[in-house]
Amino acid sequence: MNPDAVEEKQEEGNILVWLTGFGLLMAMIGIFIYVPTERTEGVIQRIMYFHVPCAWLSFFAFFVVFICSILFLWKKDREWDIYAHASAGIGVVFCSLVLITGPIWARPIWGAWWVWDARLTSTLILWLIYVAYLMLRAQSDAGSMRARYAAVLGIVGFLNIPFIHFSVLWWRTFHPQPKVITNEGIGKGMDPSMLATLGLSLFAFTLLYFLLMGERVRQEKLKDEIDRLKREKLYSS
Amino acid sequence: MVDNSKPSPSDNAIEVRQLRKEFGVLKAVDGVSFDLKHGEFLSIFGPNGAGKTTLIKILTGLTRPSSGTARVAGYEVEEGIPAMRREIGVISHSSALYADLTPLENLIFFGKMYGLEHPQESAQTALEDVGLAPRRHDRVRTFSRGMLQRLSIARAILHEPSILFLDEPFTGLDIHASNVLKEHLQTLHNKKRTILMTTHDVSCGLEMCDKVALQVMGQFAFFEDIKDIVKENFETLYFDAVRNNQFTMGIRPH
Amino acid sequence: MNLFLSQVSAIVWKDFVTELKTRELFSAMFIFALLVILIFIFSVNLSIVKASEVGPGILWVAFLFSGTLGLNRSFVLEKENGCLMGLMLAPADRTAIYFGKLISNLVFLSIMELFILPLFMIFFNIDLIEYLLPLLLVIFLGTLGFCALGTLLSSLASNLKTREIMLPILLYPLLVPIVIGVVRMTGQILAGEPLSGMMNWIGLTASFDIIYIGVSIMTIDHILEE
Amino acid sequence: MDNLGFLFAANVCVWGGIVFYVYTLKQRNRALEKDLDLLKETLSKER
Repeated sequence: MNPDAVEEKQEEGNILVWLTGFGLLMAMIGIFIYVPTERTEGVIQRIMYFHVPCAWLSFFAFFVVFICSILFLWKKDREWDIYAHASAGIGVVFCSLVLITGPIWARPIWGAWWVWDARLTSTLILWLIYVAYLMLRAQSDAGSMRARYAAVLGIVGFLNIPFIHFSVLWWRTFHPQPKVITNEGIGKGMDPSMLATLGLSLFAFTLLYFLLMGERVRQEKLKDEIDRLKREKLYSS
Repeated sequence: MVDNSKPSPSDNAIEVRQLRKEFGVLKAVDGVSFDLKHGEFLSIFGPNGAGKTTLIKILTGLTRPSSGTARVAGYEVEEGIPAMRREIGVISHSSALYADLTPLENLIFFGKMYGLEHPQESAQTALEDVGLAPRRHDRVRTFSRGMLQRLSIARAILHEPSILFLDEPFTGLDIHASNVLKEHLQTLHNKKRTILMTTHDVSCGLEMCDKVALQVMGQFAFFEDIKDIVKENFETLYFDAVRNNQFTMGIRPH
Repeated sequence: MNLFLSQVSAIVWKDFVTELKTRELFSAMFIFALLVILIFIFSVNLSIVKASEVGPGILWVAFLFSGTLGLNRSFVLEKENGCLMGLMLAPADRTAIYFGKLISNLVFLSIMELFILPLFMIFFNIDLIEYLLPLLLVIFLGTLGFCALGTLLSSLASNLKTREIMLPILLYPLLVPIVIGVVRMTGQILAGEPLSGMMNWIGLTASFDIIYIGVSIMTIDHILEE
Repeated sequence: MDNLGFLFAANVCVWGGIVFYVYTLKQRNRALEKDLDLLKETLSKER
């Protein structure tokens, strides 16, 4: 990589950092100052504005794992393997945040920390699948075997989501029905200010995802570079 | 089967062009090219981790190369077509035999996998060939290392392949067993089978072969006819390569 | 096509001959399933809970646990002496290896389940005879899904250092949908409901089976590669 | 209905979690970069 390209990349990175920071700040202002308090649930409902974006982000991250896994098996390019790995890690982090904020919301509203509600349960299973994915990666040595196995699991795991969804839904559900998309159309069930805040928050979190991806991918590439140099050193000495 | 019974576009049994196998930073095979004619015996030497096993795995269709081409018995290996596998036999340090089955059952099983017409009869003859017929009803688990290796030869040549790959076949064998193996290899060589063998054993490897190669860091440092080689010089070169584990392209032993 | 079938049957035949000689796999699976049922009986107070309510869950946990044992064992046999490499060198499609292992896993597990069912009937005082046909259908659907995914993942896990631990960790979260489905269906069957009342569950498990066999066919090439 | 405590806890978890994750990522990358520079230096000296 020539130095110019590096600098350019860093500049892009900086813009993304500022944009994300600004977006998150705006979202915070929206959540705590702008948006009115919901009538039935009270102030606790404000958790929703980052609970839902976290869930969206982790789901999006797992989708990226799925796509990158397919592309990896097709192209056999280490690049896709790095993306899948990075995305799975970020997805698990945000999935954990969903699993933490969910019970904090449920405690005052449902009166119990954990209820075997459909969406909470599916999130937990999803979390387990991708933790297993990361464990699989940690268990095997670097090389094409690890990448191929992880890719297969990335595909198998994502295809499981519809099955989890329906099985858990038919099993039982208590979760508040999605208010953003109802039968009447998008956004009918919510106050416009709430919708705007949620949208802003979703946007800021999506930016955050790309920011984190950049860092994670850079980390993997640095590790690769160090490995390469070490190998070179080993053979030349 | 005679080695040219199948129409082959060239008289080379194995053609390798700029073969590479890399993943990320790992380069197991790094631009290997060579030709091997039908009936020739190639010995590949090289320190551990030089990529000899990976080369064999690519040529036998067990793994895919990152770039470059390899033709084995006239087939492109990258396609991984089953027809190519019918032409090759592989012997490695692991026997690839089911420990709880008898030798006969093992060979019948592999005969069925290769689609032989009479797996039973072929298995019987193969067992007699390697002198294990008396023990055909014992479990493989009870066999000694030498017997296992003999059975593994029988398994590898059961379908009468025209090309044989041997991955460090002498590892862990006692003198008697390795002599038996050498005899078998000699017979196969006399029958004009193409043989590619990796080994650490210089005297064993140089004794029978027609071509000698030295693989270091994924590359062929050296690929010569046996006639052009002075054994002592090659030994020094080889031991140097192992000690330094260094790419020694350009150094000639003669 | 003919060769494909004969290769699949050769693998199944080989697994059966091995099993008839050693009798390791079946006895281990059977005893283990029995022990799981016993432990659950001791941990659940049957005088309070209705047997027909906890029974299906216990039955399936026993099947899954001992099935995992069987999957692990079946691929350890292939890894010993590098046999899997020998199989991969044969002029067989990778899917032939997958189907061979899938069928032998499926048959072993099914036989074990058939032996467990009468014991389950006795232990829980549930009359299974009148519901036998729908019950067998549900058990088949569940076992097929378990084996489809289990064969794929155990061939993957067999190359890991910690295969015995990793197989359940990889497999169980993915099996959750099918476990919920079959336990529900078994419960409903034992409660006397007809199969037509649970078409959604049957559809879910059947499509699970089909999709995962399909995915395995498409990805097994990448797993069975050195 | 005063659930401010819960709201506060949730916020601490989310923002704390994100900040911690970003921080460890940055830290790790910085350490790796340092390693890389060191390696490059020793390699160029040897040549």
